[in-house]
Amino acid sequence: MDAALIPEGAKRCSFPKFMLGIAIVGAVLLWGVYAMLLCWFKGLNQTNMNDYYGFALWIWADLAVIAVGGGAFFTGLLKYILKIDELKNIINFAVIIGFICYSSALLILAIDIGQPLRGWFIFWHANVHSMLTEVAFCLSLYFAVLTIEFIPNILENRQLNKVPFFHHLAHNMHGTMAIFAATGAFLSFFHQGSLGGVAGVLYGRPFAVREGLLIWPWTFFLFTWSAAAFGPCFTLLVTRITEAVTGKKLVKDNVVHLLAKISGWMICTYIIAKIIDTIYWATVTAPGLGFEMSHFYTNNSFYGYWILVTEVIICGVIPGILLINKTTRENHSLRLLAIILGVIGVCLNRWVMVLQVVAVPVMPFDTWALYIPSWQEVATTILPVAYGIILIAVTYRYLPVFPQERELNQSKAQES
Amino acid sequence: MKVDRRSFLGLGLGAVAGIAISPVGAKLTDDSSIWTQNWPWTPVPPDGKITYGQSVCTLCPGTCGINVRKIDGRPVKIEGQDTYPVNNGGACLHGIAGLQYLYDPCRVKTPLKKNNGRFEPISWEEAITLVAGRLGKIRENQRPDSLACITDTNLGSVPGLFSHFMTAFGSPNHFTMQTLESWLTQTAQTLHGSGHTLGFDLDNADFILSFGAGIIEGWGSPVACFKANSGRMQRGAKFYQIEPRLSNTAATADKWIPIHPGTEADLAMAMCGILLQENLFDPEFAAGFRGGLNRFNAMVQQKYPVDQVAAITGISAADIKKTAIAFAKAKMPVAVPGKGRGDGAQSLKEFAAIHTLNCLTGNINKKGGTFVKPVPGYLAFPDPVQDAVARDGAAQEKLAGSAQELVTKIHQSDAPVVDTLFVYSANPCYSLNDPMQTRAAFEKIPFVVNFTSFMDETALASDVILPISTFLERFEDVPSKAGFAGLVVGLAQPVVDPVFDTRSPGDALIHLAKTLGGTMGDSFDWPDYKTCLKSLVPGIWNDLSKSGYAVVSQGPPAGRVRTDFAFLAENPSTIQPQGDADLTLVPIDDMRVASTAPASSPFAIKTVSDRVIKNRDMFVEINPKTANGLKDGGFVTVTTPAGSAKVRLNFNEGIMPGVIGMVKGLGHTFDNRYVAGKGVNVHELISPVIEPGSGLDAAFGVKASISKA
Amino acid sequence: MQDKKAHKFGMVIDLDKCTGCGSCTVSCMAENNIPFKEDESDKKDSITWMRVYKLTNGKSFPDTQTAYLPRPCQHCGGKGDHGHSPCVSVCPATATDYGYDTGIVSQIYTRCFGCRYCMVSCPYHARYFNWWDPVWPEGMEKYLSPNVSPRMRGVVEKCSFCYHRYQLAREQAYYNETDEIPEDAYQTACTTACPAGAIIFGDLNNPSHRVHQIVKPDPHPDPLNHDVVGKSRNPKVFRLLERLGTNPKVYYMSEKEWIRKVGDSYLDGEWDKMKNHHGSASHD
Amino acid sequence: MFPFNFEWVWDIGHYLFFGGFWYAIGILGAGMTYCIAKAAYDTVKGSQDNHH
Repeated sequence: MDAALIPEGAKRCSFPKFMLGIAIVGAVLLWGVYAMLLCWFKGLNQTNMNDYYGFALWIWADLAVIAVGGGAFFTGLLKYILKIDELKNIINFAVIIGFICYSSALLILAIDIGQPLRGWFIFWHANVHSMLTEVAFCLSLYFAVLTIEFIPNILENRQLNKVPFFHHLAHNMHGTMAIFAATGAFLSFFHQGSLGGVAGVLYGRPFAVREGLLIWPWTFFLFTWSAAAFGPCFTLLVTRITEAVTGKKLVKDNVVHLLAKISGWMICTYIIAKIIDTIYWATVTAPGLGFEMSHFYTNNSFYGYWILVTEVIICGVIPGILLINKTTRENHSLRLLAIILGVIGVCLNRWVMVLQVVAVPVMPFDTWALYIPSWQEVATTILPVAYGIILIAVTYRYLPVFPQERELNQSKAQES
Repeated sequence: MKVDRRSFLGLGLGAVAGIAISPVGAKLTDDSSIWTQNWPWTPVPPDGKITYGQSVCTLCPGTCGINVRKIDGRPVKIEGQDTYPVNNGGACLHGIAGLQYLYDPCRVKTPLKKNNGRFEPISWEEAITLVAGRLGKIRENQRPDSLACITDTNLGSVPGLFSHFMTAFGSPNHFTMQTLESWLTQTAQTLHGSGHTLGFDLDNADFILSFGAGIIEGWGSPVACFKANSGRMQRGAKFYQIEPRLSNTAATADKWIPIHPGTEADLAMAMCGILLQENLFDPEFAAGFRGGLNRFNAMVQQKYPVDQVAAITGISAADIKKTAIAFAKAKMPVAVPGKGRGDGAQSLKEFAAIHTLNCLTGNINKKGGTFVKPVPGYLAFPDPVQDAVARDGAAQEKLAGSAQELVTKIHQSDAPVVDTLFVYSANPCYSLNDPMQTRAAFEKIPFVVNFTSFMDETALASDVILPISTFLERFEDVPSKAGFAGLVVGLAQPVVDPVFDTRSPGDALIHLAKTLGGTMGDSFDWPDYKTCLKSLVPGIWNDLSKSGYAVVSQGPPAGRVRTDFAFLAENPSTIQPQGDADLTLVPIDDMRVASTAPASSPFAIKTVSDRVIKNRDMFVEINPKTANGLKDGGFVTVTTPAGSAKVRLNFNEGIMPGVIGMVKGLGHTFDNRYVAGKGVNVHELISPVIEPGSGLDAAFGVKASISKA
Repeated sequence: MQDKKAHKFGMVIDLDKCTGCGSCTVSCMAENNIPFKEDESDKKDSITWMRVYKLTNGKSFPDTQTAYLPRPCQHCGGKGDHGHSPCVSVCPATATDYGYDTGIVSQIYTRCFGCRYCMVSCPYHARYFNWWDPVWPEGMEKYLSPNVSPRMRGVVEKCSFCYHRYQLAREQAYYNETDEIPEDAYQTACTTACPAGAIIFGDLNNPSHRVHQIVKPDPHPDPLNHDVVGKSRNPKVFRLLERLGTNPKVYYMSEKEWIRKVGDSYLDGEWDKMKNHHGSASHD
Repeated sequence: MFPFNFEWVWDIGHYLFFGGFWYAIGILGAGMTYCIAKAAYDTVKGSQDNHH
């Protein structure tokens, strides 16, 4: 039915089967859209946020998707600036994942703010001292970059590519992509960093505050670094999932191994920095403000030292070691374990830097504040996941996302 | 033109680009932000000329002067009046929230008549005719004494007019709710003879020994007491607080002495004994003692030996002695009775014993002492005109010693006790102990006429409701009371026209009397209430109308005071809490919760701690030691002989083990979603215990048990 | 027009006099058109610009002690008192601003788009979000004051030190042809309401004002922590979380040591070393 | 965002921040303009090629 749109030489499931899958995920998407409309029309009382939890599940989701979406900028940087050419086999997909992540982040922000119709004030009345302003500007611009990076791939669709203008446009954009990628890397560096800065500059919150370099607290650099380190993990994870769902090998092992190795070294260096940062914060910064480290991890029913150990050791040190070690890296299961742990680790880090920050009491007579999201918050957070699945399904079906797909599956087809 | 795919795409892209660069988008974006700033459902208060109106707050016995800021005549804010001699600026939260009462969702907007259990609006004319018809019949039947009346107080011209009405009508059955003032009057009457009341010069005393008086919990005139409390800190005056719970007053006191609830009278008696034994009493003042000082002395030495009282009260003998001696040796000591706000159920024995401490020190009618003063007498009521029926009726014996006793009597009697009941500015169906019984008693009264501004529990149990203007909408003289040292009469004045079809209670009564005609009309020969008021206060009307208040007396009253020990020398028994469970439940007075009529405002309820009310559930305070494995915040059932209630536990290290406390003033059942339906009315758990002799309810608490719910 | 000399409006609250009655809270709500909901028992979404906290010394019966601490917006001057308050520095849309002529941290409701970053930045929880549209029972909106605009849902609000009263006082001064705003001409609604006289408000820069006389603010940075400026030289006076360097303009006063200690965080044993340190003057 | 917004201050913060911002906008805008223009040019040129 839609055979004319499917890339040449690629095998895809039947159209009704495809539509059935889309319909199922679409139902979840509609549930999210319903929750989103509730939040827009009835206001944020639909959430379980409160005056202690001004930032909650959504801001975490925002930070998390941007962190894991960091694979796009980092892979782009490696491919276009550092000219690691093997990565051309995964860059399209990295860009699509990035595009999904960043568009989701913008959507969530549009739901999260109390007055969405005035959201543009962040640009118009910008306060340049606010980390959030930096986030908004860089995020929007980088989303533009991702769109630019995505366009050529779209234009490579069999039918679109027949239009000469589109064909040429795609070709020219490929040619200039290094400039866009460089701009993207620059923007990413700043917005990933400023997302870290969001927590790090909170000098009224001893759990979050960090010393730093010039106007940038250490969390600024840690966030950029961790996004670059764990982003590729997410790219690999989604690739692996896509391969599992389609039942095809889509990217060659050497590409996967290379990206995993780079990610591993980034994770290891990041986690060393993170450990130093944590020790310095726990022994110098916080005590200087009158807080023992134990204050942040005891006297409540959820946040214990376990969260620190899980984030730093189990989901930081372990995946790092698994990925820098050739044997474990090239072992399917262990690599999968490492990238899953890595993704959990970076998401947990973002959770801690948003939700634990506001959970910890600061005034000595204040109490811990715990929070459970409402279904509207959960639905609107799942909404981008559903949207992402649909977008990946559609792009995979109609666009030549994986350059190695034909080669990897031809032999298989011939064998059978 | 043939539209092929390429030109279609081109046109589409062109259109998008065109709209994008046109000013339409920018304009719409800008408009959207302006719209969100002017949502039609967000009110925009109209601006206008600022003026101020002065009045006096009558929400509680505090009688604070208030200043109302108005915009084009529309009141927008109430603040304390700087020059008013009671509060001298400053106001309490209830007064400041006064405008919420004006527009309260359960204001009675028009006269109402109950028909088959439902209220229907009627006109004032109809309502007055209806009530007059009923009263006419009572007089026809020669039973004027079957009309009873409950008012919040008996001070001021409006309660005075009710009293006047009752006398002219021929009924002795005018009752007031139990207030601190009624306790003090009763105490003064017992010890110093009728026509007296007590005042406390807390502004100047140098040692205040408070037997649970919530000096900063709403006792007396709250703002004046708050100021006195701040003042005594600056003066360095000592303040000892004796009560079972670390109240806010206890927390700011120099010393908190926890005591087993209900044993205050015993403690005071023992202290009297120490003063007498150690010869620490004032011989000069003792010259005025009558009724057997020696007998009293012998009795306290025998019945209240310190060791025994130490065991009863839970205070060490050494502490009792030290405290009594420190009190007696102070230059200007004052012992203050009246637990919490001082308006709850207590005993005359306790009041009398505590005040006897004052009498023994001799610090009476001196600066910084206790004032034994005449009850306010600034009102010059003409003698009511009575016909024969009225004279007969008025000569009948009064049905009860208190409103509580009346209600109990009605409830217990099979024969009709009262035919018609007037209720003014009181909510007995909520604030008397065992309100279920009160409501049942009200069911048995054939005709209840309620003069009220709000559709409260008692209004719901009434047959005819005459809607009364609030203190912001009418004239009234407001005398200071409740332990205030001097006498200041303020003038409540309308700062705004009545919002609804309401009237001043005085006007309603005058109208009613005139409709009844005959001697009733003769007794109420005033054209309206304002004229009436003017004629009743000839001595101070000039001051009232000019400055909004008149200082009738200040400083210590003159004259010798006689003290009669007869009542105490008989050693009246101490009232024990009912029941035999292990714990003692006591009501807690919380400044942020109004405990009588009217109920709290939405603003006041908003300030209430989430350890008092959470969602709709209420907490009881308990010492963790008493909790026996129950959890803080957990649900429990509190059971007393009067009933049981599901509540949550609030662990409080500041409450004595064995005692549990519940805030008074919650658990309203009328129709106001901001105020009612939250928590439990603690009175539901306590049955009245009438003190022999005084006829007053002395059930200060009750024995209770708790179990996991 | 800028005043000749910058004001620095601030407050001292005497916690020994404070009775915890809540009059300040209600006066604030009435003055500033703060709405109310059916259920306000969830204190984490209950708008109370002036919130009264209950303090306890944590001891058990009968040694337990309690006190109350009213907490308006602290109007932080930020690190080094340069005007970069925790909230002002993070607001992306310049919807909250530091008035260098008054020291007051303002909030522009129509500018705020509700990102709530300022709330996250404020350790005092002085900022409140309008989770709901404000609704008054029928007719009750008649008591709303035109001096403070009711807020729409989705924006953050907080105590303004009754800035509208400052504007009125300034207008009055202008009519009187003077630059001077007398101490009693500008007082916040909580100050005038407090029945215990526990709140004192005025210009910390003006030596004739009571706040200045009580606080005796140290103009020099704290030698132990250079972010802290304006520390009180009165040993009975402290600020909330002073060590963070937020430099609040709300000071608290108490005779009781445990109350002063509960105003900030201290490591084990640190309090005894620090409690007597009050600004540079004590080292002179 | 623009110098005519009242909260704009001519200070180092604004120079750096908006310098970076307008620079990035410039690069992206110029890059895309170039690509589109070049594609249009190639299309015109290319369509002639196709007739070969």
